[in-house]
Amino acid sequence: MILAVAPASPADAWLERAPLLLRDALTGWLPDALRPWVSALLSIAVILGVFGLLFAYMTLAERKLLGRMQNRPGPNRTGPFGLLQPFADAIKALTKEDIVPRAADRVLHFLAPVVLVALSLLGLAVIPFGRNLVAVELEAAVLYFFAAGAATELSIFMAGWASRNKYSLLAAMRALAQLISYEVPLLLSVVPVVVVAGSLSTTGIVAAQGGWAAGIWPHWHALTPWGFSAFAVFMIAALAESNRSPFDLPEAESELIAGHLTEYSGFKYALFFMAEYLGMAALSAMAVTLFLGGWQAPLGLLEFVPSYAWFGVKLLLLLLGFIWIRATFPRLRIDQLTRLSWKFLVPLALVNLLNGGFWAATADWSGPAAAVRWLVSALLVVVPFVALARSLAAGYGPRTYRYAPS
Amino acid sequence: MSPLHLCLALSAALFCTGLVAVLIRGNAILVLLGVELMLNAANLNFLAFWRFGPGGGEAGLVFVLFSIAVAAAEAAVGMALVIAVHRHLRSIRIADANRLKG
Amino acid sequence: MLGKGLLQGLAVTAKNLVGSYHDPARYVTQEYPEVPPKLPEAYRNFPFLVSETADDPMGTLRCVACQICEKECPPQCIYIEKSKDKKPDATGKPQIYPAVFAIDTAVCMSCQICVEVCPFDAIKMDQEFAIAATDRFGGLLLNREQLAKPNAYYHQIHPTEAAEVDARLAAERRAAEEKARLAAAAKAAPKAAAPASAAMSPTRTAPAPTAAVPPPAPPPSSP
Amino acid sequence: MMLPDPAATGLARVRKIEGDALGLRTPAFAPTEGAGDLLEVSLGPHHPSTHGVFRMDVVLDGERIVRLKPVFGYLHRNHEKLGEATSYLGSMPYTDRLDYLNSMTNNWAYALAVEKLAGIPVTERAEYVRVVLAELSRLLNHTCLAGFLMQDCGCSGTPLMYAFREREKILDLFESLSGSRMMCNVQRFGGCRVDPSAEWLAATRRLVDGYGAFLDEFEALLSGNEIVMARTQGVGRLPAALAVNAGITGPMLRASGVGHDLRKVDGYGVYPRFNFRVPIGRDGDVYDRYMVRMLEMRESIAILDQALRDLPGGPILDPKAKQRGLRPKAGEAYGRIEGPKGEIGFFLVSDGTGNPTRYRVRAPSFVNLTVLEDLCLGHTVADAVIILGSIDIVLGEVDR
Amino acid sequence: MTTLLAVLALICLAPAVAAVLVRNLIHSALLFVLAWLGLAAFYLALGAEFVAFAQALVYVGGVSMVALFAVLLTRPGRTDLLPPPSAARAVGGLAAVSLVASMLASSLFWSRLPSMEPTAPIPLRRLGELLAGPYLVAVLLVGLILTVALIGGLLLAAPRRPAEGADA
Repeated sequence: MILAVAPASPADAWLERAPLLLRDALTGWLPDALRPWVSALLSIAVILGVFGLLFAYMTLAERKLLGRMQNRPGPNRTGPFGLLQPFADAIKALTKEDIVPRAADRVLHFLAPVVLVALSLLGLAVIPFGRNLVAVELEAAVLYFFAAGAATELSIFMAGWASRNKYSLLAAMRALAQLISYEVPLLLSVVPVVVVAGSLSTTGIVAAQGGWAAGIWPHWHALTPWGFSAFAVFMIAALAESNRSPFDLPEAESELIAGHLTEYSGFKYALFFMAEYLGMAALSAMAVTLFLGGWQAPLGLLEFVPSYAWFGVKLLLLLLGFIWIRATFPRLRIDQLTRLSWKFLVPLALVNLLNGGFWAATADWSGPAAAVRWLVSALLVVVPFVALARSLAAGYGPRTYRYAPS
Repeated sequence: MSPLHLCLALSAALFCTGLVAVLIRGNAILVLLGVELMLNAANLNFLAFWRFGPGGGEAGLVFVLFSIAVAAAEAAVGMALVIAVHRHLRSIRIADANRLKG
Repeated sequence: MLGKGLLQGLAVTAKNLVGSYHDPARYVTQEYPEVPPKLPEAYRNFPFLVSETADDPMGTLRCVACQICEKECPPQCIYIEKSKDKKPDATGKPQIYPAVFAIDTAVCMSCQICVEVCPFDAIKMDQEFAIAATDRFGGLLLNREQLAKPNAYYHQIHPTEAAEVDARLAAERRAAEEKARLAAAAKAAPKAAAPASAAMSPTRTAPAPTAAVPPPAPPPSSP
Repeated sequence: MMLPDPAATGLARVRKIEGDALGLRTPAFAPTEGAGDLLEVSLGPHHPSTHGVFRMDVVLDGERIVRLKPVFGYLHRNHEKLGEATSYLGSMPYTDRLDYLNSMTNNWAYALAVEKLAGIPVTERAEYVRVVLAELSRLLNHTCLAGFLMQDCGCSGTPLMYAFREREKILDLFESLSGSRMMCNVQRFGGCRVDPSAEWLAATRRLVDGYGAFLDEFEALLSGNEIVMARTQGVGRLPAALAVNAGITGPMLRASGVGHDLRKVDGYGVYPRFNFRVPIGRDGDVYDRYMVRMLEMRESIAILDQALRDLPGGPILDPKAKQRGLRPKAGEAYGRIEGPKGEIGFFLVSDGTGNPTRYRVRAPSFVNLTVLEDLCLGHTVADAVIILGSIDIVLGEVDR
Repeated sequence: MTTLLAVLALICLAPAVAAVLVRNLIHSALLFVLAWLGLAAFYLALGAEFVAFAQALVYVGGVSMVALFAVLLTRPGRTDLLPPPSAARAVGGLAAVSLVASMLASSLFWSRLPSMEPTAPIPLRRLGELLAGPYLVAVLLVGLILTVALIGGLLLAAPRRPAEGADA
């Protein structure tokens, strides 16, 4: 990888280049033929390490924050501030008895969590974590990401079906319905980004979001009307895809008693847990890449902070959003879940496709025309949103109550 | 064996496998999946000739994309049909659906 | 509508998240083993037997084995056997005492009816709640040695109530002494001041005839 | 009639129910013609949303409930037979264990029955204290119910923890008064066992003053939440006619639009002296049942305000009132009050001895549970869970 | 190249054959998924990146889901075992298949295909230009077909509304 040699550019900062320098130091002595392989292995190891640790501390952060939002401390016994809790959990999961029901389909029961974790990791390969920090540079990276993620619900189905438990079977059905419903808005919300950025590669999309309008307003997609709408649809669909509350129907604790996880214990259960967080992290990372400017700093002044740190901050903020939502909302019902997708998200994403097309076609409007462009785009978001939300909420609403005559 | 031969051989094998599914297994869902496999075999041929053929085979690549899209549509309609037939006849064996009139 | 309710909900959880760092009303966990709970004076758990002194708990039990609590206990977890002999009680009056007094705390439901019906203030509610035993039957069946706690302990856990009880008992004792003194003065020669309870059957199977007659109801305890 | 529309539920009515002369019950449903095979699932007895050891034997068509059989009795403890073998006083602590969230109102209903049977007058102060305790208990119960219901709805514990935070405060009050958080055993025939001190009353006053703010926050979290409304509105509709005929009482009946509240109807205790309203719902669905309870809590706060203000002095318990060895003359009495869950009543028959010859509890949880199948048919598993949650049962009372 | 392709071909063919042979319908569907994934890998090795990802996305994410859904909807809760095919059917089918197979094999064997150098992969931008240019009509038609298929599928699979208030 060749670094830009413009002196004093943020790309030259020592911290910015530290990961690459480290890689070169580690692989520099190798013969040229081996170097790409070793550096690929290195990036795999780094991704596994960083996201493994992220998973571990996400579980802790989730429990801590949920606790704080519920007026309690969360885990605080293992190590200072409970910081060793993830490792205690891991030891517990590893040493627990692994129970497989007699009637279960043993092979699928075993394969499901393994496949799920493997698939959740695949998507991370194409995320640019910082300037020049991407494990695999692909032309069709976005398509690859979604192709890799497409099979995650398949393994949830495998888990549910292989357990031979009625709750798990219901969970399997729910997982399939959920996947079929939410894959569509997820992909549709990405299309306008591809149209506007003119690229299917993640690095290209991040590059397209560089720079600032008037020096302060970043060119991030989420900061345009169409982009914000697409971002919202993407995040809602991502919540559903990663089976997070309020869309955690397959593992609905209060209904299906953990659904597809009912018959899992010990390490396999931990793998599912891991896959949930990795999937969440992967989708959030994709959202950062597509909508939040990837590793770009929000202000020119702040470019001295290395790009991967910006990426990390944005990723963590999105993950915090996942936790916050989980702490607040109840769960939807399966028919409401599919209705939300087909009658709200998909039409919104379709209109947004037009919006993105409009934005791309009017890229050269400037001056007062730019204001018109923003206004039209904003209208194309607000009007369908209000109309669709109203029709979605038809029949529901706050009520007023009477009192019995005494 | 040249790569082209290998591709064509795989394509032929996949096609035959799909054909076995269609002809021998009486289950409607398996029949549909078998048809999908046969379509895939055809796609593989297009790709093989695009890659190893006498140049200018861009049309082959594009055609594969269309083929995949149509296959998706076929699967959706096919499965809907299977469900409809099952609802009607309580069976998804092809042999049971032998009347035009419900 | 239009998501306003959802945002409102998010605001509430955010407020609680922030509040948990500075507002004690929004951080309510008591970390139990480190921070022991503050028990109110009225708190009750299982009964114990009050003895006058800590040195000789078995000798100074207030219980006279009248068996009222045994009869009134709703889940019937009290088992009493009367003594064959008598021992002087706190007032010096010879009294029957419980040869066996056992409470099965696995059965006891901490209702404190035994405390209410006891005419002698001999059984009170304990506040010891961290109780554990390694076996389910023997370990939870407490005998009178395990049940006996000195009056000082009673003062420690229920100060107000204990003070009232002591005042009452002291008054009764004074009255009894006064009476004994008068009786002694009246007829010094015959020593026939044997209490009526001597006539009580010492065996457990035959219920004491006097037990059916309600003694004066104890004044309601107040916290 | 507000039966679920068969077309809307995708299921067809197939038969009228035997012995349903009024045609009020929800008809059994047949699965859609040619749909998939039925799946019989046993929800419970070990299920996080059955609120104890309760079992719902459901037959599902996809996720829709075609049949539902409530199975209970796992927690049967012979309560009524024990009552016949126990003295009048001895049964009092057992009543704590019926609806173990509301021992205060259970105690009161039982005390009322015995007072009626034996003709024992209640002291003025005790009447007020009883109202204070009962309304605190109502706050506690409804708060918990809202928390549990939202937990069933799929919240990750947040409403439940907030509800429990407030519940703890009430339990602390109960504990400092009676010595026990849940098994209070505080009522006696003719009054109360304990007399609230001035500090206790001040603490209660503080709690009551702050409760409105808690309810505001709780409702901001939930009542206007679109997901909550979507989940609960139109789900588990109980028509007023069916509610009345099934003997439903309490907030559940009032949510169906029937303004029946024993505090108004019987005017027991000193309730007629207080100024409060009885909120009623219109649709009788889960949302109405939730909201009616929220509104009832506001009225409870008003009652508590007045009761604490007007609390008279005097003895809490008539020293002449006999507790131990009570032998009411032969006869029968039924004492009922408006418990948080509905009409809780005790029917006692005396033959002049120390124990009642007949001891019977009218448990609101149990009676309200009888319409469960009617409410659930045609809905999904997820709905059944919140419908059960909105009925507000405590298995200790259902199974007795 | 050929070795890699041969390995991938095996990875693709083995599950396909197994999918046709196993009796368990769910296993069969999952094996098909595996075969399609293998094929996607094969495409990737051929240099058709975009097609490979599209194959994975559509087949693994779409077709397999629909198929599994159909399996569950038509036989929920059962063991999903299929009866073995009847002997007559098996013989007839195998005869037909072996005919086709022999025809394909012979044409493959005797054909004189020139072994050409692989052409360079098409850049993604070029593919986009092709789709938006010469093939635009076809793209729109495919979109139309997909929409029609979606609506048709919905109409076919949606449960018929039962007769209103049919007391029986």
